[in-house]
Amino acid sequence: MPGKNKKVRKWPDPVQIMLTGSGGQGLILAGIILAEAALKDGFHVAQTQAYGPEARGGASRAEVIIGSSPIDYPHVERPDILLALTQEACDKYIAEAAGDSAVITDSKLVPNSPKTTAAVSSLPIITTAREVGREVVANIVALGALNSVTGLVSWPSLEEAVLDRAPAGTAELNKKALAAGRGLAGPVSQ
Amino acid sequence: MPGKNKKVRKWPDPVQIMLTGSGGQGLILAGIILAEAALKDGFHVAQTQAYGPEARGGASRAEVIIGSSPIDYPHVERPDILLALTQEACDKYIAEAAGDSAVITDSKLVPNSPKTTAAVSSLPIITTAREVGREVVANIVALGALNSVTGLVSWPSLEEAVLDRAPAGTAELNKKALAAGRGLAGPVSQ
Amino acid sequence: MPFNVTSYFRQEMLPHIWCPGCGNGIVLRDFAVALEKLNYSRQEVVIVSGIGCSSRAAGYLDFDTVHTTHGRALPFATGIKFANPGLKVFVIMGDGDASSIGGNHLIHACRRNIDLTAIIFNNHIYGMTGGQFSPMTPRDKKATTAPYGMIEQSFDLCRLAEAAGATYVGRATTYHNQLLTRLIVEGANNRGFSLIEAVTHCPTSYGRRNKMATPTDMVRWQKESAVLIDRIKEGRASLQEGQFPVGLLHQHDAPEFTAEYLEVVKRAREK
Amino acid sequence: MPFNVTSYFRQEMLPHIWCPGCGNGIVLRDFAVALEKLNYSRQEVVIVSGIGCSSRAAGYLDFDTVHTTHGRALPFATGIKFANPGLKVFVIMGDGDASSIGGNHLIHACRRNIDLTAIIFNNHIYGMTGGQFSPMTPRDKKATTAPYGMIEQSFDLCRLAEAAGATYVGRATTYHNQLLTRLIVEGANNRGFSLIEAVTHCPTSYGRRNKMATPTDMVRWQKESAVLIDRIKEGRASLQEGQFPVGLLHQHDAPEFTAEYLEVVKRAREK
Amino acid sequence: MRKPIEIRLMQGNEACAQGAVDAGVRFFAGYPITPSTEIAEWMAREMPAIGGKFIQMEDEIASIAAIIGGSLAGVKSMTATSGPGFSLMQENIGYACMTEVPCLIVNVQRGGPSTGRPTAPSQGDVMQARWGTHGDHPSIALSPWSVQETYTLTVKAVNLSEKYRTPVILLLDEVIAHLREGVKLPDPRKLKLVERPRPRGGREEYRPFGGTMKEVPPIADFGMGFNCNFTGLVHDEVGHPSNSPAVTDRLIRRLVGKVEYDRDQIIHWEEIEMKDAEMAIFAYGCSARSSVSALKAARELGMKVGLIRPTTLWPFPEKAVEAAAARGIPLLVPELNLGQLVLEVSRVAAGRTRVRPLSRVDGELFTPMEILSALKEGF
Amino acid sequence: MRKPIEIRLMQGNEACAQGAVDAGVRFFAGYPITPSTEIAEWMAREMPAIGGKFIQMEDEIASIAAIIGGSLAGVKSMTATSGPGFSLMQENIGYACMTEVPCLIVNVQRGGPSTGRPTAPSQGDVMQARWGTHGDHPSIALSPWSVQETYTLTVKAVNLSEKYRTPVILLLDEVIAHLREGVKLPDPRKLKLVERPRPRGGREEYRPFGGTMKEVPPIADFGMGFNCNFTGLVHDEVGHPSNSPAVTDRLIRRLVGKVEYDRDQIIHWEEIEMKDAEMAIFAYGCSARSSVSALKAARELGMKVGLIRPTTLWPFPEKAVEAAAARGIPLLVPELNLGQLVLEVSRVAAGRTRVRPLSRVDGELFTPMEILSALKEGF
Amino acid sequence: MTPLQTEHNPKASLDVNIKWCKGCNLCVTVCPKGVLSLDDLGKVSVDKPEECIGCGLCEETCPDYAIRVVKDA
Amino acid sequence: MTPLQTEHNPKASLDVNIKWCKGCNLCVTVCPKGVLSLDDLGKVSVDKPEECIGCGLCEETCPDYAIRVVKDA
Ligand SMILES: Cc1ncc(C[n+]2csc(CCOP(=O)(O)OP(=O)(O)O)c2C)c(N)n1
Ligand SMILES: Cc1ncc(C[n+]2csc(CCOP(=O)(O)OP(=O)(O)O)c2C)c(N)n1
Ligand code: SF4
Ligand code: SF4
Ligand code: SF4
Ligand code: SF4
Ligand code: SF4
Ligand code: SF4
Ligand SMILES: [Mg+2]
Ligand SMILES: [Mg+2]
Repeated sequence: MPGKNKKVRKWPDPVQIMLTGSGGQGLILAGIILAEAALKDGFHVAQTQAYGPEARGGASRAEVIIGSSPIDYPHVERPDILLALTQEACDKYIAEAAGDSAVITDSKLVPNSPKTTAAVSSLPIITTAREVGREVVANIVALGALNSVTGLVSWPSLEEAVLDRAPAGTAELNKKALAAGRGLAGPVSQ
Repeated sequence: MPGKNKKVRKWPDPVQIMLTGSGGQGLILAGIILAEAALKDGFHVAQTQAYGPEARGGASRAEVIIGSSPIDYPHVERPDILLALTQEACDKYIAEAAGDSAVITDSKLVPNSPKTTAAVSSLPIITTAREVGREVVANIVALGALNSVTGLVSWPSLEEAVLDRAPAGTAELNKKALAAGRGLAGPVSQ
Repeated sequence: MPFNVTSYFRQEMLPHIWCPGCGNGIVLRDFAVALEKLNYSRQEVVIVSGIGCSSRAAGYLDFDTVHTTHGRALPFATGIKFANPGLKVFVIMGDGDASSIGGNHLIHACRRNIDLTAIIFNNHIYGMTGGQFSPMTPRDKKATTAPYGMIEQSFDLCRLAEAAGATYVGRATTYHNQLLTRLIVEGANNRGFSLIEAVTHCPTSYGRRNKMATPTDMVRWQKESAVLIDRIKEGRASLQEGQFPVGLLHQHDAPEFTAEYLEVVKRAREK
Repeated sequence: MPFNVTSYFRQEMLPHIWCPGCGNGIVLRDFAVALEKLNYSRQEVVIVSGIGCSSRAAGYLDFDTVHTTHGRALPFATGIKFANPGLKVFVIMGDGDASSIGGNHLIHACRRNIDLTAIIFNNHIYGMTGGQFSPMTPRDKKATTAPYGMIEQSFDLCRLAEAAGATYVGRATTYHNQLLTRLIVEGANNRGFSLIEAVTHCPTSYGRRNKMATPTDMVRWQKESAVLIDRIKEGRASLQEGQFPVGLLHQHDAPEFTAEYLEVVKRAREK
Repeated sequence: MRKPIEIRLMQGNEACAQGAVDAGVRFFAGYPITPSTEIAEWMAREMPAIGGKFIQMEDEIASIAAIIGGSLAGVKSMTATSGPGFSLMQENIGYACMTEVPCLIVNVQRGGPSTGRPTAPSQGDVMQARWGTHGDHPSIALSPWSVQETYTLTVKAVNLSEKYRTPVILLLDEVIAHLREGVKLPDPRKLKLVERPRPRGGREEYRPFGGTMKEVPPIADFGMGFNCNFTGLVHDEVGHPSNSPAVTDRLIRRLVGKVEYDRDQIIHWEEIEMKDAEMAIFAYGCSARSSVSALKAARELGMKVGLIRPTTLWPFPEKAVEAAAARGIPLLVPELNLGQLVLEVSRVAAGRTRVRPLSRVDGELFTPMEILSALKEGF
Repeated sequence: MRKPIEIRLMQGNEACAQGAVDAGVRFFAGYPITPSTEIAEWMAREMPAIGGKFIQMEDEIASIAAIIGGSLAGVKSMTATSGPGFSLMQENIGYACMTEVPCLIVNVQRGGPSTGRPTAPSQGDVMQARWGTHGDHPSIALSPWSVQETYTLTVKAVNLSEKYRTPVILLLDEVIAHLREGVKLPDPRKLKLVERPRPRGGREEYRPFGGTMKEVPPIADFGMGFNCNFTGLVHDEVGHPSNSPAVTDRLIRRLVGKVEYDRDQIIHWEEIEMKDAEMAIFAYGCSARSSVSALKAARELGMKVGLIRPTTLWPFPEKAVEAAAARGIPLLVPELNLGQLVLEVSRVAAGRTRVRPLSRVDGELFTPMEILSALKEGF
Repeated sequence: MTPLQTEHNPKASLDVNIKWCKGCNLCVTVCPKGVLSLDDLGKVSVDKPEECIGCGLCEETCPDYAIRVVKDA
Repeated sequence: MTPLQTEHNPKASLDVNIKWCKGCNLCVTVCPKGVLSLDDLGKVSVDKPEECIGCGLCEETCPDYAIRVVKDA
């Protein structure tokens, strides 16, 4: 999968991304933003999310598939990239992740590192969000971190996508959050 | 068709009877009574009637089929016996009647005798009903007359059937009506 | 040449299917007279009805007419009015149609206060299907499905409409022709939901079973049961057991739905 | 050991699916307390609900329970009660469930005055489907299907029930726990149809969009908006804009449906 | 109370009502509609004296809800309606399937679509009886051809409903519903009645929605102390809502399976003159009456015509068609619709024999003549 | 107002709403239900500014009644719902068929029966879309497999509805409805839109229900002065109720005929790799997504697999099956139900080729793997 | 059309459309002057045209629009 | 189970079922004595058991039945 960032590893085409955590962390929105950024970059995308009572307060899951040709099967079968913002989500989905996938977790909310062969980046996402200003931008911080690690989409597209969805008056906050997330990590190499 | 009255002509088996007139003349009830009498005599019967808006105040039609074995097709295709208590009904249904059928009309309400090869008995049914006591028993008078002419069912069965359906306190009136109707005509012969 | 009521009718459809002496013909005449007074153009009037003897009324009138499904006349009418608020929309329903299967649509039309004029032909019975009780059948009366007498309470439909939010509510009978015509005219002029209960009579399916065998008996019953609300208010009459008030029963001001929607349009366009 | 409310629950189903701070849990507790006071046996109580967040309540309680279809809880309950009048039948509905899709069944249950006790969880919104307006959403409030503010009038459900014939009508809020419990107990003891409107709160689908982001904001709103009817009657308070009365709002005597049916049975057997 | 055994002149609707009561139905809720109203009227008159309940509800949705409620309380329950009402009932028919609550729904078919011709006969709701509600669900529908059979099939319908814990549909048509014929009513004490399976053990081991894929789990009456939960949501064996795929799969397959696996027990059809038949009519309800007339006329002309007359329309009597198809007997399928059950006949025939639909949708019953003509025309 | 041409990330439900508006729909009435609610919410937000109407009704019965009303007033109208609501709409769907009032009904299918699993995907309402209302009636139902196609099929659905003066059903499934993909929105001014036939002459010669058996008669908007009568009763060419058998026959046959005679114009399907196929998958909606994945995997294994993907489910695309059956190509029919459209596939195949249903009813989408496995297992 | 002239109302006529009359008897009972009756076939008949005062009650009451009271100028 | 004894209410204990707590904060705001707060993971914590007067408000208000106020005899 041709990420625009040439420095990072090459992802399968299409690449499967799963964003997990708990309701209220804004992961669905993060999924949409990521998909929109990929679309801006000219990729084909399919974005889905978990619905149902479990989406209420409890666990939350967004899926994004990005590819250079139309996506056939629209669900993530095996995430190549997994973001987990709660211990529960991490424990639940790590088993599904590909052995060589990239896993990004919050260092505070996921204290127990998962047992996996995948490359795990434990990052202070929530803490950074608080520092930036408000915990609600944790999802944007996470997006920045995720794109740093994976190089999935171009930064201008990602920033544009973030700003497209930012509520009035929060543009600056969101920009800062994205930048802060970006700064949390560097690319994982092959 | 084996009528119990040996003196009258032999009807086809099954025999098809159509009672026609206007709503409020009690023809449906007459049809039911005739069918019940036939059932008491041990015949198979099928009784139907016209429903629908036309049954409201306007035209009314009851059909009875009587046979010695189960009735297959339950509607009258060609009446062998036609009772017509209004000119309108007479004009409408006479065309459907078999050429050798028996037609019984009210002499007052059907002033214009139908053009037909059938044997027409024009009888003072309504007038007789008024004489007996009340116009509402015209249907019973008609039944008496019809059975006189056709000999379809036994008189005890018919009287029993009439009385089964007579509202409380009207038994005598109905008996009288049936007898008066019976007296109006004799059997048509072959 | 004075006004001929049948000029509002689809002549080829007459005589109508109603039984001899059925009150529906009288209510329909009063409605036609009201239309004459309202002086609407032939093309701006729409008449919507449900299913029942009374609802056949729509088919006799020479306007845009819809004979809908049982109980659903009001939501059809809501769609018509909302899609084209310029139309004058009248809704004809039977008591069963409006209060039984259609009761929910009735209270919601009241609540929305959408500019429709509903005329409910209340003959206290399901006429079309041959005399089953309706929610408007008075207690102890007989019906084919209440052979031992009606045991349920009946609605005071006017009170229900008022509680649900209707802004104009009136009642008249087939005995009170002119009142009925007046209420329809006023209801039509009310900007909001108007409900007019037209107490009518069904000799065939109701009267016969309840000791009012002839149309005349039934009209007499109406004359005896209906008391003018103005007389009650003036203290010149009071309601006895079994009596009901007729006249304008309730009126109040409230925002009308299609007008309020224009507010939404404004707010949406401002955004 | 004092009474533990969860002893009335299907323990294995807890914690319930409701959002953090949802008022439904509070109403359900008050209901359980009422059941404790009513001292019914475990097998004579039946709880019927419709569809919605609130209607999931039935599934948590350890009695014979039915979670029916949206809006239809009352006719199901009518069937149960009528088939076996010995059962104590409670009906749980959301405001949308009871007043929107189920409005007709509500007014007819009132009219029949059948011995059911209905508790309407009024959170002023469609919670389960994520925040569309309901007929109980106050004017100008926001909902996903009223993004520019609600333009329709809302029902006064208690008044509607009274006009339709309910014999016991009361209202309380999640702030007024004890009042709510008392009303449910009295409603259950009323021989006839009882309606208790339990004003509850939905922070997720209603509060968030209407400047009451936290459960605490919502309970505060209730405290400020609800005025005890007794205080109003005693002249010690009056209703300000946006306020509503709580307490026993209406009560009257009328024949109860299942009891009346016994009359029919008698008449039929006499024949 | 009726006499033990008697022959009576009855209307189809009356025979249906009497059959239901004889089968143990003691709860009727309904809303009037032509041409089914006589059933409600009969119930209003007769139920009170025999300890049964009659209630006229505010509409058909409420009617079916009420009978499901009545059945939950342990009383055999039914409603009766016609097309428009049947359409309105669809949501709750699915609910009864899902919660496995026995009940009888009578649909006296009239001319459709929509208000159509309320007093005209039709067989236009046959496919709706199978597919009217959303989602996969079991379906049992019976259709009688005489007043006598209306009585017996109503008893059977109630029995099937109890046995399989599922709603059963009796598809009458206006002709049979309004027809009066002599009916021999059996001694009601000698009727074979089926009672729904009720739990035997205690609360702990009770699984109201359990059992194997082919089993019908027991159902407790409300008030018996089992404190069950019924929900239209997917639910586990105990009745708790579930989002588990395994639970979902099992439930849906069991619901349909309990009827499908037992289809041979449920399905019944009659064959007339099929032994030497070279062509056959496949007909049900009132159309079969015209067909048997036509058959007799054809036989008189020397045509070797047979008749296959299913009384079970759903589950579809595949074997009845199989046998004829295997023998290569061409089938004429007269229906008072534009060709509904004939789709199933064709599917099962699978090209092995010719299948010819004969449609009539003008609100009149087939005459024997037109069926005879079709037979003469060939396939 | 949206830009003339653009590519946007859209949810299936949004694409449906946008497509409807681009096709000229300016009246929406609905009642919320998962998983279709986003359509109503989109309409509530967007309609007011573009001069359209949005109303949330008290239930689904009122919703479809309102859109029929809106359409009678001359405005293209639609509603959106899911299984339970779709069941409730059945009576009035029949009314719209009978009165020939164009409208669009979107059913976003979810797990059934009954309340089922509101957020789980399903294709369980396919037969209901054909047979849900009572009586014979025309049926057009389309089902898209992508967000892009949801847009185009919605436009097509509105067009068909206008062209044939009949309700059209868009059968979405939860997967497509909630999926977000890039959609290329065409310039709305360049879309080919169809307007219902409107009367040209005067009132006297106008026959709102007239014309030959294959014709769609013109319809006047309320307020145009034609003073027509619409009724769900059988009616003559002018709109007056009628009990005449001839009028009845003509009406019912014309209603169905106007769609059936033109089925080739309406029906569309897509074929993938059918040229050299030795076996094929017949799939629609979300199941076709899994199928095309499976097809590619199979081709990589050297298996000559093709895909027939109808976008028109009703009228049933018989020719698509005919062609494969004539070539003896066995068909695998994966559906998220217990086997619905496969009944039609089998019927049309008529024994000429093997047809194998593949059912999934656990609330999950087929994985490509399980379809591949089925292909490997054979028929 | 049965033109009539009476003392009370010298210029009024009763226009009866007998085909529409269903014989319900309402006009007969409502007429204050006994002008109307039902004939043997149960249809309305104008028995005493000279008594008619042109009050219009019969017209207003007839459910079948079978009577019009035309007051000539 | 956090048994506690205070001056005001010497024999009451707060029985907190932390698994059921959803962190809605209602008990915290309703407590007249500031006994309760939410911890870092957003669950209730009994900060000042000694201040509790056993009034029961927290129990009555908790929508999740996560707190019981047990007054020992
Ligand atoms: C859904 C549905 N249910 C039932 C009917 C049968 N039906 C036709 S009219 C009617 C009631 C008529 O009573 P009402 O509304 O009072 O009108 P009326 O005939 O008395 O004027 C009924 C139950 C129907 N057409 N549709
Ligand atoms: C026939 C039908 N229509 C719509 C729905 C979708 N639906 C489920 S719950 C609900 C409304 C919930 O609102 P309310 O009754 O107020 O209950 P709450 O969730 O707020 O407690 C709706 C519209 C449904 N399940 N069935
Ligand atoms: S049945 Fe009653 S309401 Fe219907 S037409 Fe006859 S009299 Fe009028
Ligand atoms: S959505 Fe609202 S009503 Fe539903 S559980 Fe959440 S807070 Fe409660
Ligand atoms: S106008 Fe008056 S007086 Fe003359 S016939 Fe009519 S009712 Fe009698
Ligand atoms: S009122 Fe009209 S229909 Fe009745 S008898 Fe008089 S003229 Fe005839
Ligand atoms: S019982 Fe009262 S004082 Fe003690 S923690 Fe609870 S609310 Fe606070
Ligand atoms: S009220 Fe209950 S759920 Fe809410 S924070 Fe307190 S203990 Fe937790
Ligand atoms: Mg009525
Ligand atoms: Mg709510």
